Amino acid sequence: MAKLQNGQSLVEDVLTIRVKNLTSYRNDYPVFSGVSFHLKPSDHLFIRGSNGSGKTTLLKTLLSLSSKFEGTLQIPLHETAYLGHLNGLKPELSVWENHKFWLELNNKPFSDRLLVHFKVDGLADTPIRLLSEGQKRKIALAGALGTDKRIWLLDEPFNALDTEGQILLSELVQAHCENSGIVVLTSHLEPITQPTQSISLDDYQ
Amino acid sequence: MAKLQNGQSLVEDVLTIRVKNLTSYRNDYPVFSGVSFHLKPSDHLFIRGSNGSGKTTLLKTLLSLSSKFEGTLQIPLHETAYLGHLNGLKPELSVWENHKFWLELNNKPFSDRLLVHFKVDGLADTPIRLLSEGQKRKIALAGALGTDKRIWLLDEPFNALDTEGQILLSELVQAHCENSGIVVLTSHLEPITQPTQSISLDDYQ
Amino acid sequence: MAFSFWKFANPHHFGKLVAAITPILWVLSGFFILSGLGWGFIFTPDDYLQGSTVKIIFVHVPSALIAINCWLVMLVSSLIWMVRRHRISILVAKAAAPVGLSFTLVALVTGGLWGQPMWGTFWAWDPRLTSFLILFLHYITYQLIWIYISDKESAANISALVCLIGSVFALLSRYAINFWNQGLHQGATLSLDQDTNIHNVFYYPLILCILGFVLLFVTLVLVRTKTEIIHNQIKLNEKLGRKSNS
Amino acid sequence: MLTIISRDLKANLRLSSGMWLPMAMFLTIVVLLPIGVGPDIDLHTRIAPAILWIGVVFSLFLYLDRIFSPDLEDGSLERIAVSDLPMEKYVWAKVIVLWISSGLLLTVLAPFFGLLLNLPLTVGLVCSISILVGSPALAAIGCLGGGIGTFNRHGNLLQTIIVLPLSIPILIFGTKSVIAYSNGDAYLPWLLQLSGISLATIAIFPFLISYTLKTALKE
Amino acid sequence: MLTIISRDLKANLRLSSGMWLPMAMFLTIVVLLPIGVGPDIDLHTRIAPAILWIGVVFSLFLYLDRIFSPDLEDGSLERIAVSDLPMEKYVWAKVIVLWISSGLLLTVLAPFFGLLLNLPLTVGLVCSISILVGSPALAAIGCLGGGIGTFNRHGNLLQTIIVLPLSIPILIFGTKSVIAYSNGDAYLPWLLQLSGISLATIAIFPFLISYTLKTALKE
Ligand code: HEM
Ligand SMILES: Nc1ncnc2c1ncn2[C@@H]1O[C@H](COP(=O)(O)OP(=O)(O)OP(=O)(O)O)[C@@H](O)[C@H]1O
Ligand SMILES: Nc1ncnc2c1ncn2[C@@H]1O[C@H](COP(=O)(O)OP(=O)(O)OP(=O)(O)O)[C@@H](O)[C@H]1O
Ligand SMILES: [Mg+2]
Ligand SMILES: [Mg+2]
Repeated sequence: MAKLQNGQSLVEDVLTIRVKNLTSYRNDYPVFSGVSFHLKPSDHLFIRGSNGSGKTTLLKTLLSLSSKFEGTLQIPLHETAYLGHLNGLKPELSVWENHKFWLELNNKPFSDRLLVHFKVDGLADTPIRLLSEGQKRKIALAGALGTDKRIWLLDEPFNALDTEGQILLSELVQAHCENSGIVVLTSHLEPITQPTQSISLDDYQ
Repeated sequence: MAKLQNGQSLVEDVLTIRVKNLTSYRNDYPVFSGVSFHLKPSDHLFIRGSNGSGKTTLLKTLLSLSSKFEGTLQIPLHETAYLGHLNGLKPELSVWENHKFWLELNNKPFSDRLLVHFKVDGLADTPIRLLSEGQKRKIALAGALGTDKRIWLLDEPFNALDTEGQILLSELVQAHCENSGIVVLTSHLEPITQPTQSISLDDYQ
Repeated sequence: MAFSFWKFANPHHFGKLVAAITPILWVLSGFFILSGLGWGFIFTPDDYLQGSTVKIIFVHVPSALIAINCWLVMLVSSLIWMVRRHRISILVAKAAAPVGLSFTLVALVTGGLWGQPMWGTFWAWDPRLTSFLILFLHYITYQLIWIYISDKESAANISALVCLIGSVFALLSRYAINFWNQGLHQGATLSLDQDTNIHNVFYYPLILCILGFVLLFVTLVLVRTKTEIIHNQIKLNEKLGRKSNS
Repeated sequence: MLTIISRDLKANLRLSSGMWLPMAMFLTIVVLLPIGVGPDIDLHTRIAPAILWIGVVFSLFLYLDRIFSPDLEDGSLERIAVSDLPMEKYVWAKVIVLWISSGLLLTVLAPFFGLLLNLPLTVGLVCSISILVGSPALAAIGCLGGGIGTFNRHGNLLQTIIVLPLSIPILIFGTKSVIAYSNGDAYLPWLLQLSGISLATIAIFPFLISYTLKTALKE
Repeated sequence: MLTIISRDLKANLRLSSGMWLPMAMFLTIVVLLPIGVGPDIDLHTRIAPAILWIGVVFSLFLYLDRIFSPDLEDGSLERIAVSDLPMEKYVWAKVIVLWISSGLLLTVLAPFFGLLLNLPLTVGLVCSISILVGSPALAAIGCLGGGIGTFNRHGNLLQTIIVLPLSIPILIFGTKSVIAYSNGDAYLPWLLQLSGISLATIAIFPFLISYTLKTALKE
């Protein structure tokens, strides 16, 4: 594997996420520093940390969506699916149209497998703006995870989900890991999945 | 107390929320039906229910922000503070400006008591758009609860809050109840406050 | 070099160099400008066509020249920033912009003032004038980007982009007359075979003025770049200080 | 109410959405008209009042979507509905904000732009006055449009259909008053009628608008 | 890319924001100009090309805030940045959507509005053609403005000052071509130059715009 320069990220074909001594900056001000981890297929990293400790920043740095960082960082971006705090759904379009959009964007044929899994397939023709918060979250998750990427980065995916939804999602996560995928997720809840690694960003301030 | 007609709500000065046989409609379609409860000072109602079961709809019906309902409903609206799924903060304005706005709108002098309580007073001059999700939620809560209303209606207030934030909020809720206020809140978590009443909307579908 | 160039680039040599040569530059540019303007204003005859207004040339032409070349300097340093991410380079562009802006303004105003007696109007939508005006607006945009985009890295990136776009108009203000000859404005007056273009009496003082203006420009940019660097360092220290305190 | 006005003005200024686009519009017109029409000063004088008034409506159009939609989408509106501030006052504040950033702005700028279009200063001033007395009505109409625009489906079509017919009479009165002045006719009657319309509109519309918003919240 | 175009067009149509406001703008002009200028047909003919072109830019201005901001605010943009679609293609799609709902719309409407302003049909058609070949550049410029507008603080000021100077040359070329035609001068060179500018712009700008968006996401 190529030696990486500080502050450079490299897209590689090996399914592994390697983060060494990572420091992320927002406005020239370090949010966290010295984070390291190494994820191989079937690994599941659980990130915890108080509000503002940098969970979102960490995920965005992994995705090259954050401006400044130091340390080395290696992740196959084209294998990565992401869902952040925001759902990215157009309120005027129907569930079906939104779902189709996100799948097509990732060159996937339409499939309502995950809509069915989250039990929201009955809402297919409803415009998003009429849905409840949790329903929206489920649809966003279905769109993001339905792309069949092998790495999942999920930022507080359990927010707004009901108990059943949380269980359904954790089933998906477990299945994905068993299927030699990689899952990174952040949450304020006690993990209901079975993470193989876990870090708390409060330790890296 | 005046007898209420079906589908009419009455603003009264007595600190009590009385809901009898309430059915709420969205698009002429009942979301839940037959909900009844009666809250007096120091009462704390915990509403649970799966996604789409109508928690938000119930709160909005209480606030006359929902279109159609049947049953009787009585609540002193001018004594009521509300925070929904959305924070209602202007991204461009600073924490301080946003907080001040919500207090002034309710004729309260500026006070950063709750900002301090939630430990976000250090962010006073930061524009909202730079904050993390949980920080925003705390600021929205501080603005809504800082209005010193005696009834609090909170829709999933724990969302995005870290463990410490959840505890801080539940302290506020407990204190408010002890201070003979009324608190109604919805959540998908196990209650960490001590509700005196609790309903699950899944039972009223 | 580390990624966080804002923090680590070493501006030491640069600072020393600037400190050493600025006094000389100040003196030289002052000398050339004063002598050029003095010669031009006092010892040249009035033009038989244009009368004494011709003397505006000694200010107008050098400042228009610098207005355009300054943008090209900014273009080069912005490109270096975009490709090599070299920190001082973007600071040079940032430092040069206000200087260029001022010269552009001077060229516009003197041009307009000259245009009134020459063409009977302060302004016309002639290709060179239009592109020069657009260049002027780009100078303003460039300035505003640095002021209003608070994240320095983003500001650097976007300002470089604006610089790229604006260069089209910088080049057009020089060469537009070659494609579209329906304009009012003068063609090249200062080509190598001077006799065909402009009378010697105007030529020499004009050259002096141009030299002086160029030196003045260089001096100002160097000094401002140095200030920028120091400014950056101070801010950074403040921030690091704050972090270690908390 | 002052709170809202100041917050909105602040947010507008912070976003700078406020002034710049309308001003850019005028600049475009001022640059382009002489190119299109040629340097015929008399012509400019005849077109200028209509152009200035058109500018007022357009700057209004630019705002339509930003009056209530942001407040609805970020949850401010429901919080305001629950707050101690009556909805009517909120609407009033919005009308004032809209007026400041379209009507008042153009009242101030009209004489200058008039000069750029070679309009005599006095005519520019009359134009300015007519905008001053006419634009409050336009602001109220715009707010009604903005309120109706919040009905999500096809809100924008409805909003256009509401705003356009309502604003045309005001435009006509405004333009006519200026033309009457520059023709040496009686222009005061026009201005008086215009202010009458304005007063009536800003007295009545806030109630209609807050009714619209309450309905929109319940949708 | 087709996915984005169809989603955006659908969302635009669903919101109906698309067509209506620009059309309302033109109607306002068409109603108001004769009132301001009087029924002087020759005059109308001289003003019409400039007016039509001004309309194109204004309809662009109406959209500036809705090109990328909604996608940034609702989280779509970061999801798109992570998706398999290259950012350039996304930008391309946006340019096309913007062009369809401003340039193409007005290309089609220009002759009709021209007729309402008493413009001879042939002149209206030349106007239409000049809009057709010139508006792609405007759409690309508008998208650049929209991208820069996403820098939150003062984004709108920046956006205005980016879009305005860049669109001036295109406006000038567009108007001049129509005027050349109605004066019987050679108008083809103008149109050719205009299409040259358009081609160059839409070839280069998408890269600049996606660069801007990537920077904006990182802010
Ligand atoms: C507002 C009006 C004017 C503007 C914006 C303007 C702008 C410029 C620009 C951009 C240049 C090019 C400098 C370079 O290529 O380095 C220039 C050069 C020049 N201008 Fe003007 N100008 C204006 C009015 C005038 C007038 C009225 C005259 C005299 C009748 C004039 C005479 C010249 C001359 C002699 C040069 C040098 C020509 C050359 O070397 O290419 N300018 N001006
Ligand atoms: N664009 C930005 N510019 C400056 N500071 C920022 C920016 N984005 C985030 N921050 C700051 O960086 C810190 C980390 O934010 P981040 O969103 O990563 O927190 P988080 O761990 O995800 O918190 P939460 O649990 O609330 O979602 C916060 O203090 C926030 O204020
Ligand atoms: N404006 C509306 N028009 C039509 N149906 C609506 C509207 N708003 C909500 N609904 C529907 O009413 C149901 C209840 O929605 P509500 O938002 O009250 O759920 P909730 O219990 O708050 O769910 P969550 O836990 O996801 O927030 C949902 O099925 C939703 O699709
Ligand atoms: Mg977060
Ligand atoms: Mg809900």
